[in-house]
Amino acid sequence: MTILHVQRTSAFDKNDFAQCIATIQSNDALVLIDDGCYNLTHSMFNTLKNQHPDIKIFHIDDHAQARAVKIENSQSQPIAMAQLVELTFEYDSTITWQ
Amino acid sequence: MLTSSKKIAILNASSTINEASKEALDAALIYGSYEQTTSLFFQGEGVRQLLNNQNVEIVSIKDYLKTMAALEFYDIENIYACKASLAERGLKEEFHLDNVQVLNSDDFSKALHQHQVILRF
Amino acid sequence: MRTLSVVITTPPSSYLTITAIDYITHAINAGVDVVGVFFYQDGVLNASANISIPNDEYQTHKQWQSLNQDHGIDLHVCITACEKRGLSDDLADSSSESQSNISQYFTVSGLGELVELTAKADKMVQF
Amino acid sequence: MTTVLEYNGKVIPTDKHGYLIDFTQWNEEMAPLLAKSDNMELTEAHWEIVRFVREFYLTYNTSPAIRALTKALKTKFGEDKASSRYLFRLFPDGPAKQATKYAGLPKPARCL
Repeated sequence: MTILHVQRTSAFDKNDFAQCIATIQSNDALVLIDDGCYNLTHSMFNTLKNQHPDIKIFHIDDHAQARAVKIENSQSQPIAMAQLVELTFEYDSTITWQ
Repeated sequence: MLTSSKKIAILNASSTINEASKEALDAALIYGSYEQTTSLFFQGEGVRQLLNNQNVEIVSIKDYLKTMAALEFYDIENIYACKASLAERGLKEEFHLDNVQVLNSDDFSKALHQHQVILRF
Repeated sequence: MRTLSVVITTPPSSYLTITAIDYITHAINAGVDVVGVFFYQDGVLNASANISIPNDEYQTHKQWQSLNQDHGIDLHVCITACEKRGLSDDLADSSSESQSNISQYFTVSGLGELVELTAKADKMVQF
Repeated sequence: MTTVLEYNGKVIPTDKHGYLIDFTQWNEEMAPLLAKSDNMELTEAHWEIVRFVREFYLTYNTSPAIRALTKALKTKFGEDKASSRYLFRLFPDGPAKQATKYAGLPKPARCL
């Protein structure tokens, strides 16, 4: 089964992202929301990319913009909240890392 | 009785000295008492909840760790601990429960992936 | 029809709660049947009848009210978690004038309701 | 319903629902007094459950929810006494609520 990982905290502040990365499988997807957007600039983000090169990664565009987090679209796909709702139904379950 | 074939996972990420860990256990017990298939996962700081020789009553916290031994009456048989989380913290696999399954990260993740509903506290 | 239930563990003062409300609103707009929201841990503080937020800030409590009144979303609070945090529907013996300090837009429930919502919905998402 | 428990000329503190505040103050002589406030008389069948619930609490620091209670009873007393119908016949207001009260235990969380 597949899991949608909803990452809400920053790895600069908390340990949740490390656990998320340890748990994530290649068929899962990661969505960075709230302070989770800061992880796009954390070294662990590269660790994740190296471990799972083809994994789907999204971030809520508004949440990143609110925090002045600039990301290459090749790193993570910007989405709106409506798409997070759709993603919820595309995966078997959800883990909220907060 | 509810008819649901969903498997529920309660992912515990809080240390013992944290009320979230008691409320996570309460949630697990209620799923169990409604006869929902429920598993407990301990990861990160959560693994501390399993360690023996703790005495939270010294700091006036109700010893809810004792309650974990009653999980069998709630048909909660699968209790998993993340090996890497234990190692990272320099902790030995010495638990106050005897049916804890210690899994490496990949197996821990695979076990978690068997569940349709995952709540993390 | 797709069905969804939501678990809220963040208090009304947290910006994380704004995101949760935003998500639920988008789910409703997408035609998802939100079968219920369950408030647990510090999330139950959202059910206080006495929340007042300065007018120039996000009105978390009014948004919950709107989700209940305008969209018929059931908002369930765990009463045990409430009572530990000073919220009760049984204040008969206290000096309080009202019987309850839980907002009328919330339903007093127990963890059993969490189990029901888990069973009823296709998906359960935690915030 | 009275919420005052008098025992040996002393008042034992109880909460507004009649449950003992401090479970360590309880002894077996208090159980019939606690039951009397609910107009209940304890038979040997009641006692079995009251003692069992007390023992469960002392071991696990929690009172068993009804389904856990029936499962635990099954191991000790067999199938007959391990049905919720049997327990509700003994304790019409709810076995978890009543048996814990007479056993001197805290009122179970409302949501459990």
